Amino acid sequence: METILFWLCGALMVLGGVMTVTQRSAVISAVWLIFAFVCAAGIFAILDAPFVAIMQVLVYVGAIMVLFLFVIMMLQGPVLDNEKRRLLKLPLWPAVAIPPVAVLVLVGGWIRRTGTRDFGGTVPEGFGQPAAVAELLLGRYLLAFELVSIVLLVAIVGALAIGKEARKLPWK
Amino acid sequence: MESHANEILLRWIVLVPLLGAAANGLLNRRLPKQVSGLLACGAVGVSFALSIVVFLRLAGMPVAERFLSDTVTTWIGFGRLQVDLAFALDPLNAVMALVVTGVGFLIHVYSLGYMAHDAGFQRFFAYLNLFIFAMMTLVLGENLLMLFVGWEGVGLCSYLLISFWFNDEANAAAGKKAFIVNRIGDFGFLLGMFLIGVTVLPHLGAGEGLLSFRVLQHHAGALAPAATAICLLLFLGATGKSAQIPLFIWLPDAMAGPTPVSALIHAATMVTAGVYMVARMNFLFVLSPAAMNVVAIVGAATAIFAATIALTQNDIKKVLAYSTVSQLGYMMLACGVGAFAVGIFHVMTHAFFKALLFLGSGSVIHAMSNEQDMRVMGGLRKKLPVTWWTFLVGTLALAGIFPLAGFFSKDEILWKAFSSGNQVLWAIGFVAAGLTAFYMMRLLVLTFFGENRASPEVKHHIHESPLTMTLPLVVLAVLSLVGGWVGIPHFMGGGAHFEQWLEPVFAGGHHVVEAAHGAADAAHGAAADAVHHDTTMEWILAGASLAWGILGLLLGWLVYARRLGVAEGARRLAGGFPYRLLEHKYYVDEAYEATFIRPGYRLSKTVLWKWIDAGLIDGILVNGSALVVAVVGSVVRLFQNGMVRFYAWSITVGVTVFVLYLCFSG
Amino acid sequence: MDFITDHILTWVTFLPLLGSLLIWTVFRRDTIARLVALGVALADFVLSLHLWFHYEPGRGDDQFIERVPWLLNGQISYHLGMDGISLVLAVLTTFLGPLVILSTWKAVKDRVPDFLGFVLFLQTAMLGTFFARDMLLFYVFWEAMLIPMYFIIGVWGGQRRIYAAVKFFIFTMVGSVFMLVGILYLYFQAGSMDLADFLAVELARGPQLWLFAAFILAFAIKVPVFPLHTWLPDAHVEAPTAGSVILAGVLLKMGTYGMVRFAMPLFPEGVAAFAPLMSILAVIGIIYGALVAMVQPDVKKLVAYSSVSHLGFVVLGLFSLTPAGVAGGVFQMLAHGLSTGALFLLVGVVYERRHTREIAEFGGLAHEMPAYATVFMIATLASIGLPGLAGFVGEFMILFGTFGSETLPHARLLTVLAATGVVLGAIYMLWMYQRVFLGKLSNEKNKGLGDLSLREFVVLVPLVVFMFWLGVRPGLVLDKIEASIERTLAPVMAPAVDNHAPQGSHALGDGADGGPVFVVRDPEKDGMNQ
Amino acid sequence: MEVTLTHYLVLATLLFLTGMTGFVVRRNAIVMLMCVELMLCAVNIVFVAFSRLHGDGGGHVFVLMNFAVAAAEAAIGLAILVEIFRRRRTVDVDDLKALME
Repeated sequence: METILFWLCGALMVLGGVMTVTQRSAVISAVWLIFAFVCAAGIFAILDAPFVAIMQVLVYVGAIMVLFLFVIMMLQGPVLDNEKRRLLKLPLWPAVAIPPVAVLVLVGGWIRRTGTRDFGGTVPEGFGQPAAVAELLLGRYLLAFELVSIVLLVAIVGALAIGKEARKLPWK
Repeated sequence: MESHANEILLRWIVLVPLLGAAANGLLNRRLPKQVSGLLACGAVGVSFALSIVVFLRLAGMPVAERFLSDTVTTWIGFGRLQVDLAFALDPLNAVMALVVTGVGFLIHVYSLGYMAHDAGFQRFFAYLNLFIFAMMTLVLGENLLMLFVGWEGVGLCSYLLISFWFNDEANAAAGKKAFIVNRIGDFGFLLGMFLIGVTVLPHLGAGEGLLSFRVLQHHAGALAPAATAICLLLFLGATGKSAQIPLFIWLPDAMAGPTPVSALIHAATMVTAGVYMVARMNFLFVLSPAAMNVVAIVGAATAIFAATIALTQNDIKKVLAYSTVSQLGYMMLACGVGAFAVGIFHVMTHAFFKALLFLGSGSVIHAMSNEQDMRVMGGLRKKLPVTWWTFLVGTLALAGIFPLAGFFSKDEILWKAFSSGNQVLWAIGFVAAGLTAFYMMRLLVLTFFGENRASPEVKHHIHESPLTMTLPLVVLAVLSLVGGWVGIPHFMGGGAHFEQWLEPVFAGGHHVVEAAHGAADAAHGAAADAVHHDTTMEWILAGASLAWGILGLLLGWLVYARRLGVAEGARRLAGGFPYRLLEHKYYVDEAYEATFIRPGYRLSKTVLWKWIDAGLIDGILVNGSALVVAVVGSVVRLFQNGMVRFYAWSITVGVTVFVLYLCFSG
Repeated sequence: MDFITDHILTWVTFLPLLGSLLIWTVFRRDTIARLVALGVALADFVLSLHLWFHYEPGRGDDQFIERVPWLLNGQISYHLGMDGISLVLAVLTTFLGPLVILSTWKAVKDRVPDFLGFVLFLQTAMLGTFFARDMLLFYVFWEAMLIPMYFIIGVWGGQRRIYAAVKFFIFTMVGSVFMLVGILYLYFQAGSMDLADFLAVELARGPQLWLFAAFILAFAIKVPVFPLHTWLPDAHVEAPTAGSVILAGVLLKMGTYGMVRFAMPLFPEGVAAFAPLMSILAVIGIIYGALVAMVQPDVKKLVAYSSVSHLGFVVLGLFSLTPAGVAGGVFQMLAHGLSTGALFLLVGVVYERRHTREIAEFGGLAHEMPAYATVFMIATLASIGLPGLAGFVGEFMILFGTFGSETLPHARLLTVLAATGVVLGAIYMLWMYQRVFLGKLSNEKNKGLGDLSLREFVVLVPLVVFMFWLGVRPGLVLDKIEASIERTLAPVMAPAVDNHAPQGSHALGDGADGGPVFVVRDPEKDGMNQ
Repeated sequence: MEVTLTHYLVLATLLFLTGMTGFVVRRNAIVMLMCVELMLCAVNIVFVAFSRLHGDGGGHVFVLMNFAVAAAEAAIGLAILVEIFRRRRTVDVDDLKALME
């Protein structure tokens, strides 16, 4: 069961990623990205991380991607879609392709040499449940948690500062 | 020495004119002219009065102890480099102080009338007071550095006063020239000071100021090995300030300033600073016969050189200016043959009659509506009686006619030159004396005799100057008449009081010589011997120079008042070349211009700035290294193409390479 | 007040930064920003006076020390300290601060708060550089100076401001990078970034030479020493007046300060090896700067080149390695800050009125602006070293020290050549003065120019007063720096005792009564006397 | 075949490379941002996989952190894009070359 789910979700997720990259229209790209993220949530679920999976759907799909779509709509979609020009000149394709291919070859070679690694053992009781994550988040990683909140705060202020029309800012 | 009221007075002699200058300078036009003039004259008057007080106090002291000092504070104090802000008074600078403040006071009074209608009246008196301050610092300074302060200060005032009427670019240029030429001299002075300081420093005891004259005199023995170099460097300074060859060129141009300035600064006081300095440092100069020879030769050469130029000048002030240069040459000559006292004597008498002559010429110029060319003057004898009579006194004094002031001092100089054993120097001085008489008579005739050649309009305005101007003339005339009597030499039955007064200052130098060389044939000894053995020779020489002076005057009279054809003939002599040579002052200015100034300018502008700065350093090295970067980076340039995707790709490549490296290295 | 006096250096250093942050964020109205900036600068000056009066000059060591471990277990610390040399330069900085801000009152109209913020920020960086006793801290301040200056030139500058700003930035950066490498090298040797630990490191001759070269390059560019000077005229000409004043008044001194504080005490062998070269470059700079200044058509450029000449004197004094020469050098830094600062302010005054600085455009200005001409004259005279004004004492001591230097080959010849700079200085300054102020008022555009305003007087009079004050009472400064100079340069001057017999090396003092010799001091003995 | 840790890692690698390639290839800045999200997601998978391996929830916490960073990045990035679009009427990065030289 787990195996089937893994292959299904994994394949669909990669498909979603590839479609995101290859679709000319930004809106369609975004939709495919949402698809990929939902599949990623499935992967998380398989990996005993239900809380993360839920959050993936809520935050990514529900918030971030909506934001993306919102912006795409706002910026007059048609203007964005006309990537009429070729994406790259032909001779440049190898240059783009070489690094990923090199990495894949490397990974392949690596696996061939060392074999795969099993998860082994079992996870503790309640692993990945909201309670466990919350305990870590508000205990061991409290400082990081607070810092992240500051990062978000700064991001909010920054986004406001950038987004607002320049002359309406308080100090201009 | 315990602090005494008279010693504290020394600083006030210097400071009172400074206060006057400050008041005039800061308030400037807010001050009514009367108040301003009164303030300025009062300041110098107080200074003069104080000088008399301290002079009398000095005179009341035993001969060997005649010394007052007033240390205000430490000026530069760093480790062993200790220089005090201090003033001192000994017989030498007591004389100088009296001359400077006395003549200065008269000229201040004169300026009241001369500058009455000038818009810059207050500014003028501020500068003039500032000058007295600087000059008194120079004279009363207790050490070489204080002297240098005054030295630079008078140079500055000279600059300010020469370019006083700065509306005319030429005046401004003349002022600048004076300052810069003086700076060249100061360059030597500075180096001389360094050499003294470095040489004497190891020998200083605790609490001894580095450049103090007394200390230096005390350690003169230690300075002996470097004496020649020191003296020549200091003398370079003196040639600048006292307008000797080769740095005399600024003085004639300095006549661009108002005439009282010419009288005060460029005749009576500042230009004698060089002589004063040489006399002040006599204890060093006597250690170096070579330097003394240079001083004497330069002095004699300057005397004759300037006298010949004076023969042909048409500007009344230029004649007097070259005459001043020539007379300064005499003073240097005196110092050079070891007769420092006589040199200072001539400084004093010259201050009287040259100030008189300049002020007289100022009176003439004033009357002639600012005309300075003698060719359009003439016949002023009747119209300017006071000026005429006082001018006559000045001329006779300068020509060295018995019993006026100039006779005694000039005759003494010639005698000392003769008795020093170098008859060539004497002969040069003797010839120059005749020339002096000749050109002064030429000046006198052209200005005061014959018909007035001015335009009717100017003629109409000719009038005698006001009392403020004539009174100083009269006083100075009297001084020119009797001023020499304080130094009537022994052979004429006089007491040579002047020399005796200065004896304590210069005796020290002779002692140093004796100590250093162990020789008894020092200048002092020789002179003293001569007094007893050779009076006949002195009489003969005195008579000869008197006769020679009269002859010069007579010739001048004959040529210019009676037979102008002779003058015309001289003008055309040998194709007119000698005359033109003299008229153009031997083309010295032009030579300097062609050899130093223009090439220096070109060098700076073309080579240094355009080629080296802009071309070599900026062009090749700086921008060139930028070019190298560009060549190397013609590849890199591709990376800097502003394409975000390209940057992203670069990152991926970099990361990939990094990962590969990690894998294969591990 | 204890909380201020206990951390006085921090307060003095960071008060301007506080001010700049306030101005950038809160006080955005032009007038208020100006007043706040002026108030902050004045307050900073008052605080620095506390340093002036409470510093004990006799000891000559670092005082008012503040030290807090910062990074890497305290290997790098927030370490501030101040000795006499730092003191006088810091006070010069805080003294110029209010004057600079006051001078921009009318000159800067565009983005006033930003500008003032940068000026104050720059002040913090400069003060920090003078006080830092931890090399990393020093380097941070040192580099921090670049940023505001870059913007001041690049944003508020003249026509070619971008070029000038970039040139300034790159020149300085190039030098700093080498210095950073040197600092890191020393850090790994010393195991700490503290200056005292750096001084304790025993280095072989080879590394010393390399490190000295790396350090001196950074400082020589900043000074600037002769072949590295071409950024200076451009930067000066393009910079706004305030920028020029800070640049000439304080920033250039960073280079010479760095030499005294770091390059020379850290690498005595390097000093010994490079002193002849440096002094020759200094002398070339003196003459070269003067000659090139002479032919400049632009007043500001002329003053800029005169800085090259004057700073040449400073470098010469430092590398004379005599107490008098070094003290003269430090003194000359102050004097130059006053006189050249004043000159730039004065050029700014006329630029504000006429929007040109071409000498040919002027002539006869003294008729229209007599007070201006007078102040300009005083600044000119101070610049050419007239006795009684500040410039003379510095030049005199430098030349005197160099003349008596025993470590420098051909010291006397160098002095003679350097002394020609005195003559040349008079030539170019007075010639410029003549062309700008004297003669007839021929250019119609110059008619009716107003004389100095009250505000301009307020800016200039303090400078003039101090030119006179320092000229007559140089002890004011010399007393403060004497012990510090001996202490700081003890490592450099020490070899003189070992290598030279006191008497034999002295060319003219030979055969005398064996008294002590100028220059040579026994650092240990001096140290104990403190 | 049992699903091992390696499978998850390879899967994450694939996703990451896809995102990376897309970032390089695409010109539309918005899509580029989406590609960044893809890469972040790949990283998240790795975190969770290792978390499972070690039985330690720290990886989950880091994923949550990543969410926050991604959110912040998206917010700022999109705000910048909007602003650029307002001024330049384009979000094609090839047209945005003000930084060149």
